[in-house]
Amino acid sequence: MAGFLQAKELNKVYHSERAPVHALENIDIDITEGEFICIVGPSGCGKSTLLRCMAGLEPISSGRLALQGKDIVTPPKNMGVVFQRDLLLEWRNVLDNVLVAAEFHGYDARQYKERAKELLALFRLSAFVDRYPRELSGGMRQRVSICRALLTDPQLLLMDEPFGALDPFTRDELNAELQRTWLATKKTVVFITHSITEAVYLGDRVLIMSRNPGRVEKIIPIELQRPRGAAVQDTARFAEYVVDIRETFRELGIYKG
Amino acid sequence: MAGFLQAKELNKVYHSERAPVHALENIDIDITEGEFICIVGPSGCGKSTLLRCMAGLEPISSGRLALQGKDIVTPPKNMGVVFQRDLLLEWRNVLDNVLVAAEFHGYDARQYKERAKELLALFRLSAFVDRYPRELSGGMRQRVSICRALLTDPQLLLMDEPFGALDPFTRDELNAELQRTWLATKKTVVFITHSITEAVYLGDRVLIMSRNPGRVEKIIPIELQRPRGAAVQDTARFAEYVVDIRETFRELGIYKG
Amino acid sequence: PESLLVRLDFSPWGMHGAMHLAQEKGWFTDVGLKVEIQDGTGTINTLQLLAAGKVDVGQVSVGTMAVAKENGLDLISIVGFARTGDLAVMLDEKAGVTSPKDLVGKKIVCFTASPWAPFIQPFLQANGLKKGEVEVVMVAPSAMVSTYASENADGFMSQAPFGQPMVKKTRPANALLLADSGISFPSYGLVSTPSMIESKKEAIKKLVQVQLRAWNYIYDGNIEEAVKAILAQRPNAKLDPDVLRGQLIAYEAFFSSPTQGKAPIGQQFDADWQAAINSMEQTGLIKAGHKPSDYYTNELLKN
Amino acid sequence: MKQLWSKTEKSRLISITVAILLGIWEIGVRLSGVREFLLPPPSKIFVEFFEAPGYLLMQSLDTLQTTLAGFALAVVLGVIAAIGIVSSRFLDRTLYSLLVAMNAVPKVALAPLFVIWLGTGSAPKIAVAMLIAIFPILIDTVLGLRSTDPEMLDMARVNQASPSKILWKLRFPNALPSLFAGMKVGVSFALVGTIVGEFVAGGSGLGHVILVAQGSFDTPTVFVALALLCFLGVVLFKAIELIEARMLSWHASQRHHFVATASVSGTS
Amino acid sequence: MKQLWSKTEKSRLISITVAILLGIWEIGVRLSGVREFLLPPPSKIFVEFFEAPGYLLMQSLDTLQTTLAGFALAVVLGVIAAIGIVSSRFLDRTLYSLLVAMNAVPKVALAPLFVIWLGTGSAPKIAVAMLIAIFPILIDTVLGLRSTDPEMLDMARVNQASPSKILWKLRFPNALPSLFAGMKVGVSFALVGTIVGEFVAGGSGLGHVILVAQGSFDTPTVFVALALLCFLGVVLFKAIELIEARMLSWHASQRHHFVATASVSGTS
Ligand SMILES: Nc1ncnc2c1ncn2[C@@H]1O[C@H](COP(=O)(O)OP(=O)(O)OP(=O)(O)O)[C@@H](O)[C@H]1O
Ligand SMILES: Nc1ncnc2c1ncn2[C@@H]1O[C@H](COP(=O)(O)OP(=O)(O)OP(=O)(O)O)[C@@H](O)[C@H]1O
Ligand SMILES: Cc1ncc(C[n+]2csc(CCO)c2C)c(N)n1
Ligand SMILES: [Mg+2]
Ligand SMILES: [Mg+2]
Repeated sequence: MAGFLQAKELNKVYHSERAPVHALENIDIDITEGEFICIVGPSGCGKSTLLRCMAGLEPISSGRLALQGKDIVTPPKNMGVVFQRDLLLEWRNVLDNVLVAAEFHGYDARQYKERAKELLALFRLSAFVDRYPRELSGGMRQRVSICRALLTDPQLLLMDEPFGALDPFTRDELNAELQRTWLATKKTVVFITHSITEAVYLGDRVLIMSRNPGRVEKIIPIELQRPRGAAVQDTARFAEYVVDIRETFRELGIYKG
Repeated sequence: MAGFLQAKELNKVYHSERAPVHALENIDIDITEGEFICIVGPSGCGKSTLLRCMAGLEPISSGRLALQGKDIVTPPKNMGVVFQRDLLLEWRNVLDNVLVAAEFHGYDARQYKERAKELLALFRLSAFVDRYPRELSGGMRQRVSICRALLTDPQLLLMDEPFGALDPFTRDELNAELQRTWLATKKTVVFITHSITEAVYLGDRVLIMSRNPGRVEKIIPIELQRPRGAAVQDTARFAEYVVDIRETFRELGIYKG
Repeated sequence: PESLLVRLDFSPWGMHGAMHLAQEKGWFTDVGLKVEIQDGTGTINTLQLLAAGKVDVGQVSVGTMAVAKENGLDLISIVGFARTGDLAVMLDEKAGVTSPKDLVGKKIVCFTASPWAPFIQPFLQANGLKKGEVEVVMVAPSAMVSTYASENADGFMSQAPFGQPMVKKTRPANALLLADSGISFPSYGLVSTPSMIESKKEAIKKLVQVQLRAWNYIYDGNIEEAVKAILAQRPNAKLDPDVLRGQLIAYEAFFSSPTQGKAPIGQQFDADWQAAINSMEQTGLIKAGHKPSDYYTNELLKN
Repeated sequence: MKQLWSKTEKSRLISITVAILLGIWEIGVRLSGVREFLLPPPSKIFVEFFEAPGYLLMQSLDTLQTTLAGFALAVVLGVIAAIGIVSSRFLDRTLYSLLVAMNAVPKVALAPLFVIWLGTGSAPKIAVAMLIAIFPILIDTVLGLRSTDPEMLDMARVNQASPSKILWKLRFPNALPSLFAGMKVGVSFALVGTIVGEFVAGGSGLGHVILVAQGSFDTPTVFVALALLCFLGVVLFKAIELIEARMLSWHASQRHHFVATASVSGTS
Repeated sequence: MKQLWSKTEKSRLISITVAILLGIWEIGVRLSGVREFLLPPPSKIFVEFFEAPGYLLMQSLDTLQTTLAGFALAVVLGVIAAIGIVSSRFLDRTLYSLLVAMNAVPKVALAPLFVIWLGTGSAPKIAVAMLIAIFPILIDTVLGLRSTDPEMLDMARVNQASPSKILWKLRFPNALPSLFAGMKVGVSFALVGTIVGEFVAGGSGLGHVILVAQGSFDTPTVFVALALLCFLGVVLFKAIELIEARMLSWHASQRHHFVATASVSGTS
């Protein structure tokens, strides 16, 4: 089903005391239900802004942004968001930080306890369920916030560099895990990452953004068989995609180097 | 000169209300003056803890940790630290957030203004000098905090995933930049990263840690010619190092996958 | 028994003698009354509580009651004890002040809500003293006597039979009575409201009778018993019996009527009140046109 | 036009509310027949004010001056004490407890001492205003200074920041929102303290007006003075809020209106 | 043994300081010849207490009860008002300003009215205590509730949190440190309010003791009552601090001792 999550001529301008910042310019995207979209782009190009608009947290300045045909004006139901910052509650332990998602929804937290523990186990945090955020490492905090976003099993998942603070091995592992869940549940996922291989490995399409102002530069469909094993990363097709994306960036001339 | 920064049988245990956490176990490191050491290791293995001990911020539980033969009991002089979190002051604009390093040192901030602007330009932040942190993207915030650490041109530089929130291009660029400055000034650098290629590209040695408790697993000297151009990453030697480190991790059996 | 709530002017002092004596001797119980005696926190406050119907009877300066009445508080005096004006300026004996003229250059403390306050200017004027010749300073009631006693002021304005015994041990004082300047301001009596009298007439009557008996008993040579009664009723107040005794002794002279002389205790007279009305009219405390019967009734004195 | 209308929304709202409340009061008093010495109707209070507006404004000014002097002293001393308490374990354990003990003493009860020590000029009034206002400022500043993110302190320490640098460049800006909360409470209490001071030793100010009026059972004038006090209190409070809004534009507490109303719309 | 010694360090420090101050006071009074009715020496105050310890403790208890009742009311009403103010723009613009205005009215001036309206029992005292204590609690809670990180609110909103969920699970825990600061100020002021109430209503409590003692020139007893007040004030304050330490172990302000002393040593 096309037009699940759709942006048309979307513009976003931040007004501050100084000159306004044109963060997003004429963004056109059409995301199908169940699709896995990866967004890559240079720092400050508006990735987080786009995600926040989709999450209904930031008013757009012009154009349209709609979920299932309805304008996004408040945070849509059945959505999970992993923010760039971990946003843990200092006064709750790890388990309760995950459960807060259910509590906010008004669900009975007790019924989510098992699922929370399973998720935490999946993210290698079983030993830390009753620790407080201040006792965790940066990567551990980030993983807790991912568990929180997954708790209520949302159909739309918006993730802003969720694995940014993780070592490549944990990352690979969690990527595989994420693909597995996605295949099983067919969530729609918008996934911001700085890792091109991660984007190619996970995405149905990779959206490349450029900056000043933030634009969609190119959308590359990744036609690799699912499920993708770790070995797919060593295939020529995979490497081609990676090189293609690299080249796109280079052509844009955003960087010297 | 050997023994510039030396750890001997260093142990660090965190005591909390729950079971104590043995964060670092019998760490032995010997860092030469002017050396560039990269630390890689799984999330939660104690990299940040080690860095904080070196920075004189965290008391060690047993063993020795000395800089130029003197036990580290308070933050040593002439050191710059990039923390895992950006730690910007919300009430200061970008330029003043960089200058605060000079102010804290008790130096005249006016004399550092030019250098601060140069650094910000190097980090592609010239257009944002008078913006406030809340108006910046995650990667931009991180870059500001790097500028701050570099402002006073410290001889010892401790960096905790400084480029974690940056896209690969900005990252490559800044890596090259960092190598250039390092070659010119011969700082001693301890650099935590999750990118194995980054570690091999930058490091004189790569230190691999494993967790539960945090140990030094292996130290791999990187014998690649300096200065290393971007092209070095495509050489066989480079790939060998990367594979070697990958294998070390795999052998440790920390991960399935 | 019928119960009555009586509120006094301030914390315990000599003028509370008759009330406590009656209580101590069981005279209230004897006539079938159950009287609760509350210490007050200021004359004004007691008058307001009376007018608001929160207490049944109050013991205060009835002159001050007249001022309150002028401002809409529906009050009436039901018995007068100290019928002669007792307000006075008190100065160190050693200062040798004998007439108001000697006040020039002196610093006198008073408190703002004192019954004295409205008479300060008329008093100075009546004695030919110009503004600024005498320094009058307003402080909190609790600070007045100690300011004088600690020699931070030359004198204080209060009631002579209250103040002189009070400072006797620390800094004995002479008194210049306001009454001697021709200003008449009646002092202690009992006050209630017409509606309260309406509803509890018999009980209040009994209270008044008992009080008359008590005062007559006290000034029949039994001052010491009154002192003991106060001490017994207020055991925790750590009162100085010498001061209480001194105040009771000093007040006896003020129980006589300025116009009728040694009349039976409790009676109030049109002539006394007319003099007071004149003084208060002159100083603008009350408007013209009041008659003595507006302020008091001897109704409850009769059996 | 429309813009002006919406810009004045805030003042309109509060004016209307006050008007309604005064209306209820007026009607309530008239219908219930509450006597004037208990609670005069607002119309009477209003009329009363215009019988001697000059005198009442003079007294208000007097009270305002004393309040500002006491408040300024309270801010300076309160901040200094707070800094001492967070900087020195010794002061934390001695001065802090002593100030807490001192604050439990009602200043009215100290009246005789104030008069004797400080005389009957404006000194005792300023002292009382200061003593009442200092406590909220102190407590809130201590909380603010202590609430600095420990990692921020680490950042300062690796930059060789001296304790005083840490204080002024980190802890203090961080404590400002709290300090302002303390000042908002403090300025109100300074006003109350001035009145108490005027009760203790006064021949001037609104406190004196209140006492004189109480002494002559003139409740309407008491209420005029109280109304003027309310007005002064609101003005002082708003003045602090204004300074706060200018100095703390970076803080979440100052952006709550944006946050609370951040509704997202298709176009704007 | 040594551990016990270092554990009692805090109480030792404050005891020694108090002892020294009392010593200075005693000697000062004796040398300067200040008379007893102005400032009695501490020894005299001490002796005075033991002349009627039972009575004085009873009155202290009375004051304590009134204070606790007024304080409890202030916390409940203050927090409810603060929640209303941060939740509703209307209340922010009306109730807030009205409360600010109300707070500028000295309760000493209103106390007589309370006594007239509420009688001479404990009701007017509780009312005065409540009215004085509510303001710092309100202001600090408002600050606390408004200081929530906007991104945290975003996180709650994407989780479909209702305003009440956001309030109780996010804003309120976040406001606790501020609320406690307000309560610390508030509890001290509630005590003062009780005394002010007792001054006017009379009858019982330490305020009554002070009034009676002042009336009979008995300054040592005034000071005994003031000393008991200081003691009550410190106890109430410390009680709040204790609850705070238990509930807010996660907050930076509660870990300052660690932070301030985090010196790093080679071995430990
Ligand atoms: N609240 C704001 N006010 C003003 N400008 C803002 C605000 N938030 C973001 N911006 C600006 O919008 C642009 C895009 O920011 P955004 O956070 O979306 O970037 P990003 O692509 O997520 O970058 P990164 O990879 O570094 O996280 C940046 O130039 C930033 O400075
Ligand atoms: N203050 C603390 N109290 C208790 N335990 C702590 C504390 N800080 C860190 N730890 C624990 O110490 C271990 C190492 O943490 P550290 O932050 O050094 O990891 P790291 O290697 O930097 O991880 P990451 O890559 O995720 O940042 C973790 O298990 C963590 O839970
Ligand atoms: C002018 C004047 N002086 C004294 C009293 C009565 N009075 C009795 S006891 C006491 C002590 C108060 O602390 C006072 C002041 C009065 N009513 N008016
Ligand atoms: Mg971003
Ligand atoms: Mg880390």
